[in-house]
Amino acid sequence: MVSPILLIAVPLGLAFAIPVLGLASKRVPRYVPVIAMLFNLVVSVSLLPHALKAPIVVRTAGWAPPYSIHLVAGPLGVLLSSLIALIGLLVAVYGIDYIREGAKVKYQILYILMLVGATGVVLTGDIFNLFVFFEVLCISSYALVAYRGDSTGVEAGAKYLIQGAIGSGLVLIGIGLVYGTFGTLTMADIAANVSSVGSFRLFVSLAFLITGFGVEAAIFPLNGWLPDAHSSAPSSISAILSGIAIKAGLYAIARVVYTVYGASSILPFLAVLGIVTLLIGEMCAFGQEDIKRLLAFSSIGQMGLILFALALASATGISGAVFLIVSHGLAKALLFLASGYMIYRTGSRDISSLNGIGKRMPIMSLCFTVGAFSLIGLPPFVGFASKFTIVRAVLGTGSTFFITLLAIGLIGTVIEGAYFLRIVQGFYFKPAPEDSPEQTEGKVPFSALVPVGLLAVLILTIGLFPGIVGRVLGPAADDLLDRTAYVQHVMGD
Amino acid sequence: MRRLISLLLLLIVALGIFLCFSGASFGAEGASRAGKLTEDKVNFGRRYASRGLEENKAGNIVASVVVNYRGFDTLGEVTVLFIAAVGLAAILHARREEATPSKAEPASLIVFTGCRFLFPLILLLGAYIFIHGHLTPGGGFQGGAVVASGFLLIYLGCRGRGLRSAGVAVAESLSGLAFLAVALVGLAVGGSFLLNFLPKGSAFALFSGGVIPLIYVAIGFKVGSELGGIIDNLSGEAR
Amino acid sequence: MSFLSSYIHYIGCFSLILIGLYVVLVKPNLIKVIIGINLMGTGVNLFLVTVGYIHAGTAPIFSEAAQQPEGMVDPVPQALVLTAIVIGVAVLALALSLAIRVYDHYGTLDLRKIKALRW
Amino acid sequence: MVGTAYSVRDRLKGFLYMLGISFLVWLALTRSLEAQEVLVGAAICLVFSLLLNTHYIRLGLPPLTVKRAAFFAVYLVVLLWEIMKANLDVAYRVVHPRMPIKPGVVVIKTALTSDIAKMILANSITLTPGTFTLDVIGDRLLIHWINVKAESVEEATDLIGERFEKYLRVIFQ
Repeated sequence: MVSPILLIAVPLGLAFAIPVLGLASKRVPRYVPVIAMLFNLVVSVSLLPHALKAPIVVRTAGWAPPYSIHLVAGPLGVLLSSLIALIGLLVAVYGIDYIREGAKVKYQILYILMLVGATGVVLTGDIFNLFVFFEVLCISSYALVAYRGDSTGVEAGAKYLIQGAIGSGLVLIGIGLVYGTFGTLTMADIAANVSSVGSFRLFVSLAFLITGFGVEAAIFPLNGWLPDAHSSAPSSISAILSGIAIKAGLYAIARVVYTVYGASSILPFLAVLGIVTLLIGEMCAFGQEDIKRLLAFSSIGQMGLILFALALASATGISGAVFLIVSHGLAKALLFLASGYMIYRTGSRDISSLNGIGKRMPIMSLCFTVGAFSLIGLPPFVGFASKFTIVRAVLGTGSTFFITLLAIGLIGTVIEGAYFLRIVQGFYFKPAPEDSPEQTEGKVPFSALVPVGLLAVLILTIGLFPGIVGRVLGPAADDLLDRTAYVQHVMGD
Repeated sequence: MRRLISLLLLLIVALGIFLCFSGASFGAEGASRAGKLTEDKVNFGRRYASRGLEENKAGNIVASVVVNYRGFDTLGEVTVLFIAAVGLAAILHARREEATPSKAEPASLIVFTGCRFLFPLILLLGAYIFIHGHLTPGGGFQGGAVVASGFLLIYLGCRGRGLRSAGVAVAESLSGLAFLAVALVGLAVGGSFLLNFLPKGSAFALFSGGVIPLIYVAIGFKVGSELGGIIDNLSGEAR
Repeated sequence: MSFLSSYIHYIGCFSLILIGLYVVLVKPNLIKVIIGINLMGTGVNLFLVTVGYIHAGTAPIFSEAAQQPEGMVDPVPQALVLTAIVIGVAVLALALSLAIRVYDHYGTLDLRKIKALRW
Repeated sequence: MVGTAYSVRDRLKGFLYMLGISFLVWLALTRSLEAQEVLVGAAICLVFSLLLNTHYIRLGLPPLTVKRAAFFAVYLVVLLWEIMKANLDVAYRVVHPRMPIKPGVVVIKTALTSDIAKMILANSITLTPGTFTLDVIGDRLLIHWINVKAESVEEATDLIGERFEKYLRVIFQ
């Protein structure tokens, strides 16, 4: 078995090496992210069977868990790190030819480091280390949103950075309160002691942590940065931001709420927040004319649904949430990647300019349609399986509160269906705008077709055979819910 | 209006924090824990203070914590700084291409000569700080910052004599890789990332603390070259 | 009074945090917002150091074997603050580079006037 | 600038000066004569001197002789004495009820040629309170003086610069 720490160390080393490689050859750096993510994918998948048996606890510096930082590669962590590596790999392949302007070598470095940050977030077992990797993820995404230095990118980057910096400040206050209260930073150690302290201070520190992580997770009042950042970034980065980065924030919230604090009393509040986020995201998406902004708002909506499912606190509910994380990650990455070349081809991000593109870019449009249908939740795509799991979980709880919320939430899904169908209808049944100039640079290279096609195939395959992922979902949910087992694995006795 | 809402929000936060402190004991000084300060189980910071010297043979316990016990954080921290340097260069990349070379006013002879005289000595001070990081206050980050201040001095005093960016990139890469390599050797030798695998020597000597000074030197180089690169990029001169 | 004397450090650092937050929320100038973020970061760092402080404690550095660890302050918050400071510097550098580019494009740092992107 | 050719002699001089000065600084920093510290210090100073000696070549440092070193030591004492005297002078002017000051800018001449000598002269003048070197242009020093006693270049040179320059001329010329 390979040590899970290599999932972080090897890509990090490759990223550090890029400046030197870039001096030697101009072409080499663009292949480095592909190598790094391929390595991560292979290692993550090979770790999966081990992690299913029992979480792998990796110590650093040779000291037992409470006294040093450790990684916990449980089923959830390894599943998410596989997802990160998979999407990261496909987007890296896409990026080989997609990135044409700006500091290309620096883009590749930041790209790897962003994924390293996300991997670190899902694997670490130490709350301050979680913060550090969270910052690695966030700071590289600020830089990537603005890396072209164009006016919208810079503006979006500045907004994102201001809100993100406040968020991480709040997280740090929360961590300070936790350390002052428990004298430890190991999540398992905190979880073991959490009942021994007066509850108000716990509530305050939890509120700080949730608010801080909620900025990155784009939960309702804190999502002002997301549409700008996701729409102004290059499409490959939007794919990662929507597919992975915001999920890392949500993972952090779930980990803190469930494993560390075991705080079941705030869950209904989170469920309401989730549904509000869902409705607001979908309603804003409905009115958008810009395709990337539409996709960004749709991400907010989906995050709301995931948060709602996480707040159900039942094994099925969390399985559904994790499943939705997977399916939304794949679908949203596909949509952003496909729209990237459509925008190159038409030279515009207006939805109306994409009319009739089904004839000009048949493969891209088909893949986009697959992604959109999956996102709406149409069978036989993976989105259906995940949303169905969530509905089943809500019905399983039998509580009127959750069922009412779900009913409200379904309105959001209907809206989602409406606008995606409108776009798809435009692709195939509307004539192309007369004056649209035929951009020659929009020729889709092979390196872009492969990841987009693969994502579409994956969405279809997992949708037809949900068992591929389904085997991991149950243990992943337990990983989050079963605090005593988590503490036992980490602390040893 | 905006002002009012913000004040209200802050008031709520302040109230929450106030209530949070008015409860039970808090922090290292917390009354209920004061009697148990020496117990390891209670607070792992205490354990480091009481056992760190014996375990790592490094006089500076903070250095032990930063490089050994919580060395993984430090790796992330170095990465964050690396991201900032790279991201800053990427964002200002277009600006550099647009900018026309401006004629820098040469500094006065006093400043110019003084810079030339002091620059190597500032680098020496930086090197002293990061080499002695495990014995005295300071360490890789502080030493690196001092080194970068030397580059800032050169930028201020000897205009138009910036860093050679290729050299900075190589120093940045190699020092980062050296940190990782030391950590990975620990994994290969003892099965644990960042393991302090070298003989630890006797405390308070220069050669003590195992890998701690090695890593601190690598961090010093990395931080120095990164901050130097940031200064170089922010100076905004077209090359 | 005893509350004030034992919590004066906390009052100080949280005042700094709240002032920073207020600046970020209210001021329209990007540079002032960045200053606000930094004020808040400083407050948070002070808070972390304060968490590990014990009355009349010394720095956790041994310079001779005879020293006793009991009087030393907690070394962990200091290590955390080191990390937090470096992260703060990174964010600051990036924020300033963004401010430079924003000024290049819009000719102003007033966030109310920069509105290429709206909902 | 790197391309400029220096003679071997110049290079050696710059290298040795830097080695000496940096090693002295190292010893002052560590305040220890343990073998490990001294060896590491020597190695670092050697590397620095090899890499950065161009910085010192252009300073125009003179060859080191016993006489020069002795004069430098004397110079330090003189400088200290002058600083003390000048401090008292300024304190007197500040405390005096009528504040007998007459601020103005004067120009003085110097016969020194090397950069480092001019810098030391300028900094010595700045260190003594009441006078402040604004700039050095060629062989002229622009000085702000709190109590201008003489306005002609020669007299001002005698009053301000000469007390330092006579030593510096021996050391650097």
